[in-house]
Amino acid sequence: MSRRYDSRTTIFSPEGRLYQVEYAMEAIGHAGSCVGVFSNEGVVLAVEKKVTSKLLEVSDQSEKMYVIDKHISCAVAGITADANILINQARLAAQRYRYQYQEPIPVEYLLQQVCDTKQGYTQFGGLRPFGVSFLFAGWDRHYGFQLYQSDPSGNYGGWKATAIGSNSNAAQSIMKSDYKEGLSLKEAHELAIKVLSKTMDSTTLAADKLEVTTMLKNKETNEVQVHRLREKELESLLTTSGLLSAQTETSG
Amino acid sequence: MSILEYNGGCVVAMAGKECVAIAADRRLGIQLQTLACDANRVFRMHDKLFLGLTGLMTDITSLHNSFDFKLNMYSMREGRLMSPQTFSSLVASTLYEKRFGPYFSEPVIAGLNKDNTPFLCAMDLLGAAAYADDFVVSGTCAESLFGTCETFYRPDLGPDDLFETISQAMLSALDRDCISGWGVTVHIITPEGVTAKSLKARMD
Amino acid sequence: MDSIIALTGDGFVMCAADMTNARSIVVMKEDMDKIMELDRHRLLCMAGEPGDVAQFTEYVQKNVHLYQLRTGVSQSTRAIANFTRNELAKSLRKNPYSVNLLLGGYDQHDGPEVFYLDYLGTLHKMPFSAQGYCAYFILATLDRYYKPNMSEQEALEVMRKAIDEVRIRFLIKQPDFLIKVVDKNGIRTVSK
Amino acid sequence: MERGGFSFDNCVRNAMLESAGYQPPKARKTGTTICGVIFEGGVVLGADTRATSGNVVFEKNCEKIHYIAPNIYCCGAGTAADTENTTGLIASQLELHRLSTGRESRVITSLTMLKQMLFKYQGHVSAALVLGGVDLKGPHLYTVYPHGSSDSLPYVTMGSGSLAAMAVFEANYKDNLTEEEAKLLVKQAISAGIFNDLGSGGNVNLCVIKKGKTEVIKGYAQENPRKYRRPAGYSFPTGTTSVLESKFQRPVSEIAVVTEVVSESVSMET
Amino acid sequence: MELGFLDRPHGAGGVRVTGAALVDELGYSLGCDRMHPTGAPVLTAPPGDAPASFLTEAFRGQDDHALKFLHGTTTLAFVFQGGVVVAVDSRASMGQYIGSGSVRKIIEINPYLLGTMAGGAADCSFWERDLGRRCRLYELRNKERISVAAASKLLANTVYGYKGMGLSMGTMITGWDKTGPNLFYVDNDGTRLKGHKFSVGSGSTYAYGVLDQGYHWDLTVEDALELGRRSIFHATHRDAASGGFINVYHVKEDGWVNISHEDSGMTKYYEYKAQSAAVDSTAMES
Amino acid sequence: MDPLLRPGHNAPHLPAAMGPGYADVFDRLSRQGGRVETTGTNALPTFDAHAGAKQASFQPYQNNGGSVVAVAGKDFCVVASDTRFGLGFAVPTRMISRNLVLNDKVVLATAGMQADTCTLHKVLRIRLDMYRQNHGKDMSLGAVSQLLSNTLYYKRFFPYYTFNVLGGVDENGEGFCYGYDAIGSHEKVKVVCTGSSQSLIQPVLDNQVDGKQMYDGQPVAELSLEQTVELVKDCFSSAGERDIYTVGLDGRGQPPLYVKILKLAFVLTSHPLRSKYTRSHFIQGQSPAVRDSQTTTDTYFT
Repeated sequence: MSRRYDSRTTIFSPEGRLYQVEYAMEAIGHAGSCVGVFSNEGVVLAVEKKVTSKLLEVSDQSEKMYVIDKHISCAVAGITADANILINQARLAAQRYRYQYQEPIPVEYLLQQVCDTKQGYTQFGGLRPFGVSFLFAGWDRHYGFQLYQSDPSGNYGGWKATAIGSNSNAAQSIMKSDYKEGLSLKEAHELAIKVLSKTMDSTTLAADKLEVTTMLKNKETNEVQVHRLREKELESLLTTSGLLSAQTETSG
Repeated sequence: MSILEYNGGCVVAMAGKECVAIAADRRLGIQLQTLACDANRVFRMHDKLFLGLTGLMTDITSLHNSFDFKLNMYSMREGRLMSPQTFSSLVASTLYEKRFGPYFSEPVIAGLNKDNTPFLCAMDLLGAAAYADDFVVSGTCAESLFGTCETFYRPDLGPDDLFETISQAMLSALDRDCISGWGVTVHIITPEGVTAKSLKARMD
Repeated sequence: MDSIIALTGDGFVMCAADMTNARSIVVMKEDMDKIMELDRHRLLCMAGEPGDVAQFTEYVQKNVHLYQLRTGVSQSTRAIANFTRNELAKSLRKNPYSVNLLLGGYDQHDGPEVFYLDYLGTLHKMPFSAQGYCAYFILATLDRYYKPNMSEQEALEVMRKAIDEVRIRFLIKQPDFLIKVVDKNGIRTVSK
Repeated sequence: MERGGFSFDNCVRNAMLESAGYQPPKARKTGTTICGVIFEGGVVLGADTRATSGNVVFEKNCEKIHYIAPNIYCCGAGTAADTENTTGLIASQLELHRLSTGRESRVITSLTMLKQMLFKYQGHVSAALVLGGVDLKGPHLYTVYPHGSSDSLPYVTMGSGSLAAMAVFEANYKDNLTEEEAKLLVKQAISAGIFNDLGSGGNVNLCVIKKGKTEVIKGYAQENPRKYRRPAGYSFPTGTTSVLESKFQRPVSEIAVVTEVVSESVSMET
Repeated sequence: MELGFLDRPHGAGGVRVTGAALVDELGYSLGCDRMHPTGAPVLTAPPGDAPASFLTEAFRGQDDHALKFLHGTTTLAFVFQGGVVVAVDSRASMGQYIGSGSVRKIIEINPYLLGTMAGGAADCSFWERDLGRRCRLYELRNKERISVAAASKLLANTVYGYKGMGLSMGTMITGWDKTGPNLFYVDNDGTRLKGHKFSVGSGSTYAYGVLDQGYHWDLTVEDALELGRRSIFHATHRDAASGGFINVYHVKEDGWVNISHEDSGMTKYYEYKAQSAAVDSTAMES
Repeated sequence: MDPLLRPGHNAPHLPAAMGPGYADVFDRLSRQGGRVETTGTNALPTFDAHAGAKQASFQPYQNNGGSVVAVAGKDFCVVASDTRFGLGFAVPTRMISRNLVLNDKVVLATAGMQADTCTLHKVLRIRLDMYRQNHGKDMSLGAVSQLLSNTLYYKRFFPYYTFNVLGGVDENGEGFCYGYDAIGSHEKVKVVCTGSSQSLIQPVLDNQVDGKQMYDGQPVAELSLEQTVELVKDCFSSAGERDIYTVGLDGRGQPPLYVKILKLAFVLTSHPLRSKYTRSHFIQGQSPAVRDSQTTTDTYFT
């Protein structure tokens, strides 16, 4: 019966639900999981890299992790094609702000603009919403390091630790218990990896199966920077958390 | 006084052995009145690409801001840094687009190619590019700089000799031009990194 | 014809502007306030053609206010300066505003700052500056007597010397100057 | 919507500045000697390599023979930016035209496109061109003037050195030149321009276009190398220049690329 | 030796009076030994009926080859209890090119009289050298030194004769005569002002900025000289057309004394900078 | 009056300061034609074939290009000039002499308008001959410098369109040179360059001869005669590369024409380096300058 209401994205069903938005959330549930952990020294984003087939040429540009500006990076869960549109818009918004004010855009202000775009697709135009959820990590002079999550409805929230994509609710419950205030960057890394291994329901992880970036202050230049952990670093991170799968060790 | 001399200022870039140097004066003036001695005319587009702009300061700022915008978008989309040759085409088309109401600014581009060979380019205010392998000059004392660079330049100088040669060429040209000077910055670009020096210069 | 001066001191910015408004050879107003309060921590000294000045500076003021409502945070002085410069540079190519400004602001991150901004869109951060004919006289006076991190009293003394110089040497009669100070507690007017 | 082509919005500003007594600056003008001659089965184009700005040589070895099509080249005199961009624009339009028609371009097509563009801008785009090429109808040689008019002649010269070059042509040109004779004639014409016209100088660049073969020869004749350099040279020993402040910065790699510095501080003790 | 018989009226209208002229075989005047009744040399007038605008017309259209003369400067002089301080810079520029960085802009007319040079370098030096000649003639005729007022009047009258022809001079004549120290400002419009404090040149407004705030009658000689030097220094820093050396003279009862000749843009700048830095650090500690 | 205060200075749109105490109202009345408009008729008939002839009003001046340099050493002075005569973009002749040997201690070199140069040289040569007749001795360098300054200034309102450089050796044998602007403002210096490549060559000479950019006072090596001549030739070679009105090398590939003066003129001839100047030139009283304009003063460095 409720089928009649789900074809139009801009109409509430009698139970007050926007089905298209919920279906979008559902689609994201199948995507590779992303985990974000905030700490005062930096924000860690860890994502699962699904290798669909080994014939696929792996481009050095990842599909899950993007840079919006020098001080903002984001992890994507959902339809990559949709994500690219929003990522491009976010990049343009950040650069336009930088052009006009010659200083980095406040993270929340950028997020507002991205989410306003998303929200538009749930209210007018009759087009399907973007099937994409984001984890935004960034820094600005007003609030320091920040971690945000946004979903297809255009709703966003600031988080200390959160997860999107497959098994995200499992991940969140683990983090609810494991996260403690004022954890160091190292602990944030370990927590992110631990949670990611849970959501990827495989006890051991190979370095090329995941990707981890850190948003932190470069001590030498005192600028904020996105740092993507390299193969060697991932392996050392996995071994300390005892999650490194056997076979990579030998081939390493 | 032509509009290009309204704020004063000049830039010179010179090529050495796997290194390039770009020097600029620090004066910001309104005709004969000196407003500031810490104006910046040389912009780091990325580690191996520097842009020097002379002429009207407002157009210098506008151009630098728009090149920053385009460069950031390019490097995020391509995931790599723009090559100096591509960047000079970008600058040329941006300038020529305003052919009949031009930006009053004459750019100098200095950088290292992917194989670390020097890249030098100077343009007029319409974007007519002149590629050189020895030196390029721009600004109010361009003629003096042509004279000193043509005489002092020797090919394949190392970073230190290149620094001394470009500094002496710049300082002697500045001392004959009243609306440029008040301090000099020199950037030496090598594959290992960039050295930024500020020279002791006449402040009158 | 307007004379505007701004200088930074230890934790404050001091701005001064003449209070005369003249049309052709007649002095129309003797008590004009040429130092606008952009927000609680920023002063904008205004010089140039009165019509342009009023239109443009209010446009900037409203935009700064709108930004604060939208984002909940106030921008840095540098951001406001660049925003204003951008507007000037854009309008320079259509219908130029003949407006010369000195933007003085206090910010807990960046401390006291003065930005020189002329009608062409030339923007430059300076420890002290002046615009208008008075600049020809008092830039040297300020060079001579200005010291970084001065106390408010010392700064007032230097400002008095500058104003006295304009009174002696400048052809146009500018008897009264308004002096305002902005620091971490906000903006207040200082008696001359 | 970002529309292409020229944007005229600076004109108001520049008119205002000009009325305030600022003479508009002189754009880079190529003094220039360029010429072309038809020979048995082809065309030879020639140009000097000096770009001047006022009385200063801005570039000693610049490219004045521009690519239009594989079988058509064009020498440009006048405002350097105009010749560069005008020929570039027509070259790209012609390429699209070749792709859509699947045929080799004709010289007359490029001539018409160049003329119409220059006419449209009433000479404000100041480019004086010598257009030469070989197509199925045989060799062609044209000159195009900034206001949009053109001539078709067996031998042509343009630019400030055109008088000197034309004198050589009038003296030595004859029909059905061989390729070698044509190349020598063009070289002599350009050299005459280089030596007798202050606006021209540097080397002689040639471009020989024949049916199915185009050859661009840079520095065909290098007549004016710098003959004297001070034997002692100029050595500025380190320390000659007094330095107030010096700072070295390692390359901080750009967006989305790992920096070594950070990784050590973050990498775990294995 | 009177060569009047050789003279022949020369050149189109506008020449005031002919005097003795050396003429070559073509009848071309060999430069000018002809005297104006007031004793000033007569200069050849340009052809055409508008001598004043002749030069600009001659160079219409060829802007980069136009004849540029040496210009730009900052000069100041003030009277105080200890006599007269005269301070000048030493830069002469043609447009934006610095023609010279070491021009002597204080012209020693005679041991008791100084003239300063601002505006056209050639105009000032020629006419002030000529003034020296006529002051010497005055002394020979009257057996006493000429007063500053009379010397400045001679110059003003001469220059007035060429008003509107394009002379460019802004000079100060100063010295110590029987009435004590005197200072006059004379410019190419024939303006002649007596005063106790003048600054002339493109950097004069900057010089005033420092001079006015530091000046009072009973300055010590030391302070007065430093005030003059400091005023020129700030003018050379802020004004592009001023620079080079700071020359300071002090006029006393028994004539002038050349006090100092220091490099402004290099030595003095870094010296004053070090001085103020030292003051700041002490201020910081106290 | 300097640019800021110059009467009728076309106050740009910006609030250009009115000079203190200077009422420019009267001045504007006296100047006909107000501001020079930026697109005046081009006085010279241009040779640009397709630009069409332009209305040419009487034009008393033309610039024939050329550059002149004088560098003084301890006991010598080198005066050099290039030899090309340019008219617009054309080159009527490649071999003219801009040098005038006034006597064996003083040489004048003049760039700018060649017609005025010839007249000026003729006037000066005759004044020096008259001086030698009246005073029985040659004019000293200082005297010639003042004579040239006065001669130029007498034509203040119809100037010689010339850029002069006077080089020589003074009474106590030290080399000096004087630089001039068109109306006689001059200054005694060690190195000077003027003419169309002035802005190209002068900074190089400042740097190499005076060591002006060695700010921390490192000592500057005194240049010998040979080194000076090499430096001057290098400057002309650079200028020839970059300035279209100056030729680095004249038509025959020879370095620019120059003349050398030593402490005693006679040492000139006995100097080991070969020179066409023989002692006889001076004894017969025939001023070398007269011969000079017909023949080329030999450049004694090949």
